[in-house]
Amino acid sequence: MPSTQRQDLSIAITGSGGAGVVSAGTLLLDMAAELGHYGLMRKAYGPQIRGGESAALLRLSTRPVHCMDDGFDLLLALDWQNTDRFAAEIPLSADSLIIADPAAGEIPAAISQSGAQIEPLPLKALAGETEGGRANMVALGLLARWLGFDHSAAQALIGAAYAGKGETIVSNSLASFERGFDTVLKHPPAQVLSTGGSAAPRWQLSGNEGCGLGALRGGVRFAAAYPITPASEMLEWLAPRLEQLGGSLLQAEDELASINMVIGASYGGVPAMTATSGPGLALMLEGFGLAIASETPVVVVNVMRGGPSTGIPTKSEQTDLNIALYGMHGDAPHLVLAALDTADCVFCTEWAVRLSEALQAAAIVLSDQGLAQSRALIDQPERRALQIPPRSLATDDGPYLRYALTEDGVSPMAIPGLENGMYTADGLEHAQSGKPSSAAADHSAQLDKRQRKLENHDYGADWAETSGGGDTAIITWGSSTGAAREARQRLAEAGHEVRLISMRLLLPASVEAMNKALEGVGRIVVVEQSHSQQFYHYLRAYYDLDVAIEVLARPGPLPITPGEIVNRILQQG
Amino acid sequence: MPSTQRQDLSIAITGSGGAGVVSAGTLLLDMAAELGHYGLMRKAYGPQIRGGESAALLRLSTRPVHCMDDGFDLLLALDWQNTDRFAAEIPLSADSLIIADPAAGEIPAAISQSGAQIEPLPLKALAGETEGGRANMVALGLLARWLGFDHSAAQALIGAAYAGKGETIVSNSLASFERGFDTVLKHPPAQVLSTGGSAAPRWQLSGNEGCGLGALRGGVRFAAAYPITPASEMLEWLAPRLEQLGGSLLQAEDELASINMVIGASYGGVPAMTATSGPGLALMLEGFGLAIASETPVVVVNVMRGGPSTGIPTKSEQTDLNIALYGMHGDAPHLVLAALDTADCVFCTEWAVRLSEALQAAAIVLSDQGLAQSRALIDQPERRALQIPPRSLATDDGPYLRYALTEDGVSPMAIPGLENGMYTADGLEHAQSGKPSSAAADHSAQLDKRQRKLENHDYGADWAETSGGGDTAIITWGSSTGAAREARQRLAEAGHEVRLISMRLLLPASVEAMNKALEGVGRIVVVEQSHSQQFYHYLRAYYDLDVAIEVLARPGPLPITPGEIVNRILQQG
Amino acid sequence: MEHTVKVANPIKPKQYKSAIKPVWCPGCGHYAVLNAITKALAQLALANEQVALLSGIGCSSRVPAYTSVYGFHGIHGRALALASGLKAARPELTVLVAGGDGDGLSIGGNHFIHACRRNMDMTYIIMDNEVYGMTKGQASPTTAPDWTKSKLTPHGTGLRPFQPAALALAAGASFIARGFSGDPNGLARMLVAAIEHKGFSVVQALSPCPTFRPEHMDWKHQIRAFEHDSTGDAILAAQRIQADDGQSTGIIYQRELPVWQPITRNSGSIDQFEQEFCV
Amino acid sequence: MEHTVKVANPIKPKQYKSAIKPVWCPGCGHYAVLNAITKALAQLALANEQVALLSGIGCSSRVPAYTSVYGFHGIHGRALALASGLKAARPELTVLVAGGDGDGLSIGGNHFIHACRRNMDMTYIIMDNEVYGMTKGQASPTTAPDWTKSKLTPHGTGLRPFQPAALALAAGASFIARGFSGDPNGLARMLVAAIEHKGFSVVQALSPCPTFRPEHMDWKHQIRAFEHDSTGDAILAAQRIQADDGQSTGIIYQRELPVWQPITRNSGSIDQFEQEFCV
Amino acid sequence: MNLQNPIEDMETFLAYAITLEEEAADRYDELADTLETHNNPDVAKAFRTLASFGRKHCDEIIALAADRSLPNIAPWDFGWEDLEAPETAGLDAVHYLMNTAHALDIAMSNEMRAHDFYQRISQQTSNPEVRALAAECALEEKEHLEQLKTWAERCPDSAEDWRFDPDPAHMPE
Ligand SMILES: Cc1ncc(C[n+]2csc(CCOP(=O)(O)OP(=O)(O)O)c2C)c(N)n1
Ligand SMILES: Cc1ncc(C[n+]2csc(CCOP(=O)(O)OP(=O)(O)O)c2C)c(N)n1
Ligand code: SF4
Ligand code: SF4
Ligand SMILES: [Mg+2]
Ligand SMILES: [Mg+2]
Repeated sequence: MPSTQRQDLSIAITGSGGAGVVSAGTLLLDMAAELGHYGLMRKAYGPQIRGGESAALLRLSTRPVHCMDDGFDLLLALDWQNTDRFAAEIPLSADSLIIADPAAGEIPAAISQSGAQIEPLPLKALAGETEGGRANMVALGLLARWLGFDHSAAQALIGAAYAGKGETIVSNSLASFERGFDTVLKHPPAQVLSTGGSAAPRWQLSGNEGCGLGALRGGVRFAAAYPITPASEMLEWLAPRLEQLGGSLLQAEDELASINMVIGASYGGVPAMTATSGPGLALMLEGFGLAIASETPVVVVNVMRGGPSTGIPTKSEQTDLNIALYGMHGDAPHLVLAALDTADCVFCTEWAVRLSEALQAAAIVLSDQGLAQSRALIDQPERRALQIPPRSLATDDGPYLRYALTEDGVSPMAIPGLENGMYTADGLEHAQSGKPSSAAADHSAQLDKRQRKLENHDYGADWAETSGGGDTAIITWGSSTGAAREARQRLAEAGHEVRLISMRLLLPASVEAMNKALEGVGRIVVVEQSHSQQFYHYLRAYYDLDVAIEVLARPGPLPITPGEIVNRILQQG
Repeated sequence: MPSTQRQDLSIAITGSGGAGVVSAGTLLLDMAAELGHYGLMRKAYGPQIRGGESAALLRLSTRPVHCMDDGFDLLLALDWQNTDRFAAEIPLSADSLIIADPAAGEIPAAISQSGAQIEPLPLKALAGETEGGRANMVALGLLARWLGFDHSAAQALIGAAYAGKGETIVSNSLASFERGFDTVLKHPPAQVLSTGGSAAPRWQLSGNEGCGLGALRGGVRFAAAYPITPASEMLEWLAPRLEQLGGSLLQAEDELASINMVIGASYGGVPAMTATSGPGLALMLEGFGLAIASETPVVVVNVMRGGPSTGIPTKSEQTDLNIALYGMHGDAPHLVLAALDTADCVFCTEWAVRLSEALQAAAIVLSDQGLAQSRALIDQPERRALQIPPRSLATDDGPYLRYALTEDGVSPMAIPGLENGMYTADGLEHAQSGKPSSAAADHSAQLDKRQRKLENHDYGADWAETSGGGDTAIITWGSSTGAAREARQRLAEAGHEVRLISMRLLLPASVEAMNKALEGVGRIVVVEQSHSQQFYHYLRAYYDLDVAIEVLARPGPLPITPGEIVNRILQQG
Repeated sequence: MEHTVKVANPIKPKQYKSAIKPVWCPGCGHYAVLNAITKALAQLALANEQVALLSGIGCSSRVPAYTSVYGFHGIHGRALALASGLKAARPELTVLVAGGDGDGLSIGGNHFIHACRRNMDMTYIIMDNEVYGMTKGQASPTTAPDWTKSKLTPHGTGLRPFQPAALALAAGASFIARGFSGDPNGLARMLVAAIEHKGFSVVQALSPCPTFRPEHMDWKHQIRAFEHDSTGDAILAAQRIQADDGQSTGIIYQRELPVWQPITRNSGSIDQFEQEFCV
Repeated sequence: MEHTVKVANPIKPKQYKSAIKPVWCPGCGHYAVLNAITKALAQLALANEQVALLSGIGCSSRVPAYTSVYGFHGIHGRALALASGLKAARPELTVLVAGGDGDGLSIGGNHFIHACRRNMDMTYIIMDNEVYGMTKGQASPTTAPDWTKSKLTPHGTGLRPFQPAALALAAGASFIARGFSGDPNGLARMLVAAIEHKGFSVVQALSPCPTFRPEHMDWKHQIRAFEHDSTGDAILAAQRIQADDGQSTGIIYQRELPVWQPITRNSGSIDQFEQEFCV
Repeated sequence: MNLQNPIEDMETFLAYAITLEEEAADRYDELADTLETHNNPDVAKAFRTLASFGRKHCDEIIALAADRSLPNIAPWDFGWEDLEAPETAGLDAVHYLMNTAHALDIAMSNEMRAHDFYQRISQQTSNPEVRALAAECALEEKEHLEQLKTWAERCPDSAEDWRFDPDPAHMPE
């Protein structure tokens, strides 16, 4: 266990349901927020809805962080019930410290074999010392003190968090917190987080909330959806807010309905979206194809989870890339974007909505469970004015051709209510008027047009986030970005410059931009969280990567860590 | 118009619905069959269900043919109603002959601009000369004579074809046929098809029937499906025959049901399949993923049509490649095969069923409208004994682990009824027993296993059809094979040897075999019927094609022709 | 119900037809349904641009392109979902949905029952020919069990057909009628009532397919009006539907039930939502 | 009904439970449904390997793994399709299907009505807790309109709930019952009757979710038996379902109707089919 | 008790008693399982102990029945007063945060009901053998009740807010 002056600390709090580990974790994050720190909190659960083993996995730092660290500095266990189920998610080492109640019994082998130092602490007994005492609050007090957090700020936060639960709960919780705060650990405190707080405005939010906000910023005013883990919170965040913005969210009977409802609303002129996860996306593909063929803008935010099939619904994986890129029948050009971190959930979703509206295109935004359900403490995301025109609307002059062959491929769209714009949108191939046609000339003209409008658009620099230099490049996408960024930084700090290309826009492919980004690169390491190397195959399919390529690909549920990437780069670099 | 001694003749008969062009075309194919010839007949329709303009597009030959020719030698038009709608499908040249009734009015510009020679013939008037006369039968007589077909054999065929329709229709038809047969065209007859007939046993069938037969050969005894163009005839062929083999076909309420019904039947131990087209395949993907995760063998025959969305349901295109390869969420290893020609519909489907059963895998067989709905006159397909074991069944000894980690990745399967095999199949990630698990170790072990069983199987030489030599290779797949074969042959006859690699097995990728097949190749021309170059991108993603690659890719509805390929090869070859 | 249109220049049904001529077989019942729709729209004097007609896939589902209102020819079975999204987003539009018995009751069955339950203010016309016309004559959920003409079900389906009215009632529809293409004016009148009804109105329009069910050309001799007027009593309606052979026409059930439309208001701003994230 | 089992060694319900312990919340109604299923199987003395229990996704749908018969935990909403395929291919098996109100009536609604219509010989148990338990408490099609606890529908759904019995009846089911997890023995008895019934039997098992609908723990004080015995008269059944508040239990409707099973025979050979292609 | 007629033969009585005890024990095991699964080991252990008591009692009665041929009664044909046998704990009576005191409350009311059941049988029957055995059983239940009371005295009362779980529910699928 490190002594003092750490910039960065990873803490796991585990215990069974009811013990309040998530609540303690959340409060710890809040406290860090008060002090101007950054952080991230993931949750891990057992298969039970209630009462199951759970873990709050935190990383707190004086600098922005976008991924979990390679290991944990501290594991505080309220009990050991089934903890070994996610021992693999809490990597410990001889440098780590375990705080555990001896009354909770022996430390499971899966944990103790890490060689971590152990500091026994009678958490339950301490909690028992006050009326209605709660071990999680004792733990929170302990950690707050240990991290050097401010005592009264912490008290205020606890008061606010439990305000709705009644007086007794608040006062009991505070009493327990005191007990913990008064307890001095044998192991030296990690003072560092008490210093160096940032004064910059910061946000605390989840990726799901970020996508929701991005959608609203982009102009979405209608959503239809069917609940599914891990996308539901996005919908739950959106429902009341859409309503307050004069829009609405409709809970559909299934995903077939939701995608078609969204198409209907967008056809009606209201920017619309849905959110789902793998199984739901699979059900939406036919409808998504209709949006493409009828050129109705829609956005689907797909929050990836472990697959295939029902898979591992509560864990993260980057394995819906294939279905998002290629899941439609026929030649079906569309947009695929991926959020790189929590803040980027906001930007990326807004961008997707704007692009989809401007290009009358169907867009998929890929997020994942890791991003979506983690709470992040980040710098307030900047609000950029996107230079993207709104949906091109038809005007009331002259005979109207819904699918007119324009130069940029975008045909002005009539919205019901426009007096002379009546047309029939169609998923059948059609002539410019919309009249069904199976003529080769119409087919190829419309295929060209639908491709042209996407490929000719200038996406600018946002196709990827690039940083670093040198002749080794890491190419990654979506949420693996966090770990890759940190790996690049660690390498740079160790005097080893590498480039990082983190792709945000996956379709259409940015071939030229990639070529430029790769100039002078002699070695590429592809990083992704997939067993079958979906991203690697995608890169091969679309980009000219004429140099040695290595692939660091592995499935979930464990997140890719910076250390893993660093090791890989150093192996032969 | 060629004079005599052609080995190969392409004839289009057009007219509006009710004129009986398809019936005349079918009889012409039957006559060619009697004479030992080979042939192919496609149909082209307008959007009407009945009474629409239609065309019978025939190619007759003394040698096996597997694609349409570059152009037509003869267009016989019963009338010109809307014929220009598919003028593009009947390429004519100055060498072609048009036979048309002057009473039908002027020849549409789209047709006449070809510069084809025209022979006016009062078809209607000739038909009017006999009671209940039919112009299509006059035309048939005319063509039979012109092609040198046998008179009495033709009469017998007509009698048989209309036997069920009543005496009058038969005798009227025969009378009209006589009128035509007695009419001598000014243009010299194409005698050649009267000679060189093959004595080898031949079949006449459609690709849809071929796939149906292949499925039965493979052991399929249950099908569930929802009708869709152009797959319905496969189902209609199968329904009574499955019943006669002790199996059945269930008409489902939708495609979501059909794929799940098929999984249910296969779980019950009965090899099962469904057939559909793009929109239906899109709806089946979630279920298909369940088959993969639960390791339940199923086969989906997908008959491709123009896309995206409803697209062009009656025309062919090779654009469901992407969705077949990549349409599932999560890492979802499965089999994708493609039929290369009508006969191969039989083999390929049988192979798919056998592989799917042996590997407990989910398989997609890709056919397309062109293959599926054309009638072909071919050599009787050989019946090969496939060295593939049947489904590995659990036996009643010891504790049973449904998803046991075996060396080859195939875990013996218990079928309901087996006394000690009770287990629960699951689409959730699971431990070896089938018990749901989200542990990293179980996930990676099962992902490995599901991939291993497919990748370690020895698919032998059937992964592709390869022929020819030289340092230029054509790589194609599925039904573009017919045109590519013929292009290769023409080039060879012109002294220009090229290699042809026609892929039948698309997933898993046969990387080594491809490398071997490409040894010494310096130029690759990829041929496919897709606008977005789906096959080309697939090749790039999986194979090491380190040489210059050119792509001949274009969408439907017009079929790829041999001449097109020859031209492309010669352009720079 | 009395409509006040200027008699001197009454709106003509033609005004609601487009320049595209139907590809339906001559004799197909769907022509009359199209006519009934345009007549109803003329009668209601609705502005073309305020009406949207959405459909799925099937011969029947081709109908939007033949009208000159806003149309959407969607995908098979999903027209009601498409329409529900449109209506939720644009409540002021008059939303009509049309499609076949296959589209609406086979693949689209789930959206049908849920649309009935949701009771949004729109009108759904099931153009019922007891067959899949478009795909060349397979049995639909309304096909009689002993119809053996489809090769997919050579012994007939052996299944009792759905009664769309019974399903609609059980699922919660607030207006249920059965009309007949052979009586286009009666059908038009029914459609006017359906469109004017506040809530989800289901009109099953028996519409023969001469191509694949030529025997149904006899419907004109079999179909007659219900003996009773419409009722608002669900039990009575259920009884009448049960007792009927599916060939009586009329408004079967009509009742004022809560119409669903999303609640919406302008009471918040994005800035405000962003504040919630600030620490 | 008297069952003859050896008294000395009667078959115990436990014999139908697996070693996997449910992850359901303590107090969840689904435990009792599981018990009722195993009791019914024991009572019928069915050999484990001759029974298959299939499900979709949801808390309720976890049930197959907790039994020791053949199980299939499929995908959300598709259990009835899975089961129909199995039953068509393996008619001799006893096929049971179980799942939630969301699984069966929301996403699975189409298969539900079509399974009712198809009337294959199997038993469907809807474990109805009027909520989506698995995804943390959203409204299902059986949720009351004014339940406002879900953030997805903060004003309540505003929709009249489905009555599964009414839908089943309209769609053609031949056995319809409503039971209650609070009366596991009564539910088991109902399941025995349902399994013995030839045709598609629907058993709606009210099964409270203490976690997301704690107010339903009161059901045990509200739920009572129907006053009437089961009827075979659809109109009477419809009346009773309509008149009821959805909280009466009992077999509501039972009728012998044609059971569908694919026709099959051994009368052809592949060689014979190939002959047809020869020219 | 809605048994129309008193139990008059030993075989029927034994069938009732065995079922009553067996179901009670099975149910305690089931509850122990669920609380184990939900990480409440104390209560799980309590239920497990209760199950073993029940099983012991059940074995005694089975021993009594050794040479008899008992009637086979379907679960729903027993004339229990409630929906389940009197000693069977309600499946809905448990909570993942409950404590041992709650478990014992449940158990005590079960013993009470079992006692009442046996007592009523012994009062109603005219068969002396049944009367004697039922009375004995009733007595035993009473003894159990007393044992449980002492046990309960050792268990602390729960806080009023024992159901309070500061954490959100999980969302496994
Ligand atoms: C997903 C999907 N499955 C199947 C089809 C094929 N299909 C087109 S229309 C149709 C049925 C049409 O029947 P109906 O709705 O009754 O309309 P009708 O043609 O009889 O008017 C089918 C099965 C399709 N287009 N899409
Ligand atoms: C295609 C798809 N959509 C959504 C989900 C998410 N999901 C899982 S279970 C469920 C609802 C469960 O409710 P119910 O069937 O009533 O079962 P309960 O949990 O209440 O027993 C949903 C929406 C999914 N797994 N798959
Ligand atoms: S096939 Fe039938 S439904 Fe379709 S257009 Fe022709 S008559 Fe009408
Ligand atoms: S969430 Fe509800 S339905 Fe699911 S296990 Fe818990 S109590 Fe049962
Ligand atoms: Mg129809
Ligand atoms: Mg539920």
